[in-house]
Amino acid sequence: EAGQALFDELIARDSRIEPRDWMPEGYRKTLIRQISQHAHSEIIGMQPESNWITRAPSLKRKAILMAKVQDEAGHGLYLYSAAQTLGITREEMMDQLITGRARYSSIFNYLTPTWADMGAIGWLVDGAAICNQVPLCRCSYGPYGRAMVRICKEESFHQRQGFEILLELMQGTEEQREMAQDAVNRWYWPSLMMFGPPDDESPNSAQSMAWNIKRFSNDELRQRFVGMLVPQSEVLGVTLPDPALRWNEETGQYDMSEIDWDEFNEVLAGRGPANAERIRRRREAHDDGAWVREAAAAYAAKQAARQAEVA
Amino acid sequence: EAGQALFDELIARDSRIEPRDWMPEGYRKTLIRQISQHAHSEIIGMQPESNWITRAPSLKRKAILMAKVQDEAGHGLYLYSAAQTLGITREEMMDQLITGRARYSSIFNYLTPTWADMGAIGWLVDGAAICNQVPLCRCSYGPYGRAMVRICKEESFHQRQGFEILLELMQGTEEQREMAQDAVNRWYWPSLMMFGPPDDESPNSAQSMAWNIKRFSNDELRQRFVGMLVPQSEVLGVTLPDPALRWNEETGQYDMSEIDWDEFNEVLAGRGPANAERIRRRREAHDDGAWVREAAAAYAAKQAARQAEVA
Amino acid sequence: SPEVAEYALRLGDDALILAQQLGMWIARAPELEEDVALGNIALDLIGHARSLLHYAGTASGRSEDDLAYWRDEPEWRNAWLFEQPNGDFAHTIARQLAASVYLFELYGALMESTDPTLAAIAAKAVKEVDYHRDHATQWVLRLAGGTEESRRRMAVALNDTWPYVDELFHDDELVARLSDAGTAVLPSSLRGPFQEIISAVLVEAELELPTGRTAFTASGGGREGRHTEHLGPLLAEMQVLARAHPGASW
Amino acid sequence: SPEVAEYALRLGDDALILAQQLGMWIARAPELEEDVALGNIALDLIGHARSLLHYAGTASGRSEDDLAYWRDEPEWRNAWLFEQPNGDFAHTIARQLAASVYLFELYGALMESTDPTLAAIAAKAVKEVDYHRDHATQWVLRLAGGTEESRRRMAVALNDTWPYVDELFHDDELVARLSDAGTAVLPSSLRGPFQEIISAVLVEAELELPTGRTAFTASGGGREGRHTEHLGPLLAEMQVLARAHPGASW
Repeated sequence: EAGQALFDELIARDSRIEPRDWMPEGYRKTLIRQISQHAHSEIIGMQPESNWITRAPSLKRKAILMAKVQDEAGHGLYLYSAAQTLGITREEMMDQLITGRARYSSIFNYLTPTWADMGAIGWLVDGAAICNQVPLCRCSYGPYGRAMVRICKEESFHQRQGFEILLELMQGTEEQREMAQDAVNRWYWPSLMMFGPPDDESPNSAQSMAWNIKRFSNDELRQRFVGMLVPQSEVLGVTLPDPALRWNEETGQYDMSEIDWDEFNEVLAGRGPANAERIRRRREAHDDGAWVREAAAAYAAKQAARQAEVA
Repeated sequence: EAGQALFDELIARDSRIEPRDWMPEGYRKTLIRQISQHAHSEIIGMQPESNWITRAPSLKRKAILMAKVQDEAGHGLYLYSAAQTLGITREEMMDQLITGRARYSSIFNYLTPTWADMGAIGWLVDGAAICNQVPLCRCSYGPYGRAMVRICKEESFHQRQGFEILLELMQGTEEQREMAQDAVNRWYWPSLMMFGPPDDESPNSAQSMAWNIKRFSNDELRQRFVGMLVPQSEVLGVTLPDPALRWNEETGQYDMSEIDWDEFNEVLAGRGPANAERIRRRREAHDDGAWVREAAAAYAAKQAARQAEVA
Repeated sequence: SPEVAEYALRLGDDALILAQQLGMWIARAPELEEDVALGNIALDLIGHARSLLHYAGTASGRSEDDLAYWRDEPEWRNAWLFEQPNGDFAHTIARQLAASVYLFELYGALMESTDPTLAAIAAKAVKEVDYHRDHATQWVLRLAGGTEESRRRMAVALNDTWPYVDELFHDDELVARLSDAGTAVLPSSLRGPFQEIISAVLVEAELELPTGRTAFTASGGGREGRHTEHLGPLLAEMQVLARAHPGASW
Repeated sequence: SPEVAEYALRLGDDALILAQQLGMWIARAPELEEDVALGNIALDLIGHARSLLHYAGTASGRSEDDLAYWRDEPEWRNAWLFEQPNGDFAHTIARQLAASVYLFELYGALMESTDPTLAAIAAKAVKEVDYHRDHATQWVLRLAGGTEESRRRMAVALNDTWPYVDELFHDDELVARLSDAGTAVLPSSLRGPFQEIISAVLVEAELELPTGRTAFTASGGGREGRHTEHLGPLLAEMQVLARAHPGASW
């Protein structure tokens, strides 16, 4: 048909698809799944960090952390909006999230037992997110790509803040240094898992790349991320917890140990440290807020009716 | 009438009136008011102490404090039961409490900013309560008098525990001693106010004494209390915060400074430190628990219906 | 001077304790827009608190963090309103209404302070609390005019919050001296304008201030370091990490 | 021995953290009878905790209070179930059901321990947790068979609580060695009896264990000092006063 042809042409020219353009059902579904999952990750991702807002050890850090978690709520809002342009409502997406029918990034099923986790999440998790997301700024679907531009700017700010938290700790007391190293030990591998399974086990990637949604393979992005971490870890003075990690001149890549995909799959299957907690808390916030949302809707309806009367 | 005559005779003989006996409406009303007020005081009185359960500084003290607050719930239960024998339901009484139509002892409108308050409440507030309550064991209304016997035993235990808390603090660090003296300073006068206004301004007392509900005047009980405190304060090493306090050989009484009844009246009028907090928290516990009580009632009704079917 | 420092401490503590409470809403708000809005308000308040505590500490050589993390409960100077718990969203909004209308009047007047630091802090803060005031007002209208349930909750929240309003307008010798000198704002002078704005909001919301037997007035005492039972646990959580590492920098 | 001490610490921490949580209900329970009942249960648990921590401390010369007040979060050994928040009354009851059935089986078996102290503590505790078990069971039946609302809440609470049950039955090298020696009870050996009793309660309540997409299993890690986000704030509050006065006696 004409729609398909135009779509194919736009993709071939690496142009943007916009909400009113015709698009294949698979493209729409893939994007809805990916964008809503991305939005959910922002929302669920607020939890491990909000855990330390009340206990942040200085007012400056408290303010920075609050601002960061709040930014994540903002990112969630952009992304839900982008997904809504594809014909799904925020309510449907929220319902999918709290009933466990939609995924979010598995990394947020880990816990944040110490303040240093605020540094490690910023440095490693936001760092990995940026590597994943920068190419998404050129995603073929316009609203998603534009949302990513805005988000990536803030994410790199967050990553630097995480780095600074770790740097401050590494320059601090013995206990602070241990806290930082411990957090890096705990978050390093999960952050590498954020890029998804190895390329030879990532079945959906080819189609996403053909549609100009995805631009690089999982392993390419993972390599790029590690390449970024290594010099930064030296500045920090932390050890990346992979004894096999070293630059391989021949392959032009980093050699690294095997990733423990069993752990990844356990967490993905709902047996991680905080899957239950994350969903419970989101559901409680949603349920506890129902009367407020209903009130706001009722009030808006009354106001609209009143204005209609006047007009 | 015959009822009145029997009642008068029982009172004259200092016997007990029992629930099924005829009694004057005024007697019934006075008792309902006094017993429910007393019950409410136990229930509201749990709050200032429960404030320190989570923070008690040793496990032994935590256990003792929990047991004490729990005893108060038990006292509340006996007393509500006693009041129910006079023809009022617990629901009515609870409703009067949370809507501010029933009073409770004004002392519980003070706050407990430090651990030493756990000592001062035990020593001074429970001490004053005992002075008030021991004569009530002989109250002409049977169920009330019997409840008081049981309660007084536990109260004197509580008073000793409060004394021990203060003693431990007074034998502790400089900070602990200051904490203890500060708490005594704050609770001393309010505990004296617990006996009510001076005799010449206590209009209801005469009738209560005629009915053998009340046995001693407010001022008599207050003197007795101070007489008990003075030697104990010496053992503790705390100063009672009344520079005028001294034994007067001539009057055979303690001289003391004027009580600041303005403060008493302010608190009584709802302008104390914690009136709002006390009622709010009781109301919230009541409202939050409504669905549980409804469930228990519904379940009991279903069980009863099932048993009736079987029978 | 120590007196100005004490005054700045009162203002700073009000802002910090309120910010700490609002921060608890983040990732728990009724809708994402409110995670953002309450977060913004909390951030503004932390900003005010930092400026004020920094200024308060200069007199005694203490940093904002020395003051925030190393004072015990009796050394805190916030009014009781600010330490009242979040409760449900209606309680948070009722507290925000009282707090933001008060702070707007306060900072508006404090812009004229003869103390240039306080005047500058107030000039920045007044614009922000104007937004907080608008946020609270809009929510009072929505909740009062929304559903039966929301209206009921809003009325309960007003009833529970209003006992703590009176303390905001208590004068004492310190503020009397400082306001004579043109440095501080006399709290009692704000009561009239506060009441006027609140009345207008409540008229529009068709709500009334609490009356009757549960319309209490809490005695207050925060300015002298006496606090309700909510501050202790709040401070325990806020200060726990900093205190576990004396002398550490973050 | 240090190994027995570590084992006693696990048991003691479970009891103490649960007691601390139940203590928060006192003066807030749905009815006065429950203020009394939950208070009784909390008191029993504090009693168990004191005996166990006292015993755990003897190996290293530490008192029960040294252990309760001066350990940081990673030194705590309780399972995650016990640190889950009170939630509404249904959540507290769901946690009580799992905890008390587990503890009943545990102490019942531990009475046979070759360690006379543990055996004696267990012999006393088993009678008390039998009452706790009955209390929880009765409430599960009431809430499940009460109103629609209470049934819905009870089901949600089971769903939220059950992810933390699995950890109770995790074996590790320490308990394996100690149970070989007859000192400890192998956690995995309790799973069968636990499941049997729970099933019977749920059949009577016409409830089912969670299934479906939100039937998670939390990884656990409490025995190695890894904890959920609820323990830190709980400890901050519990320990704040004791830590403000190092060396003081109370």
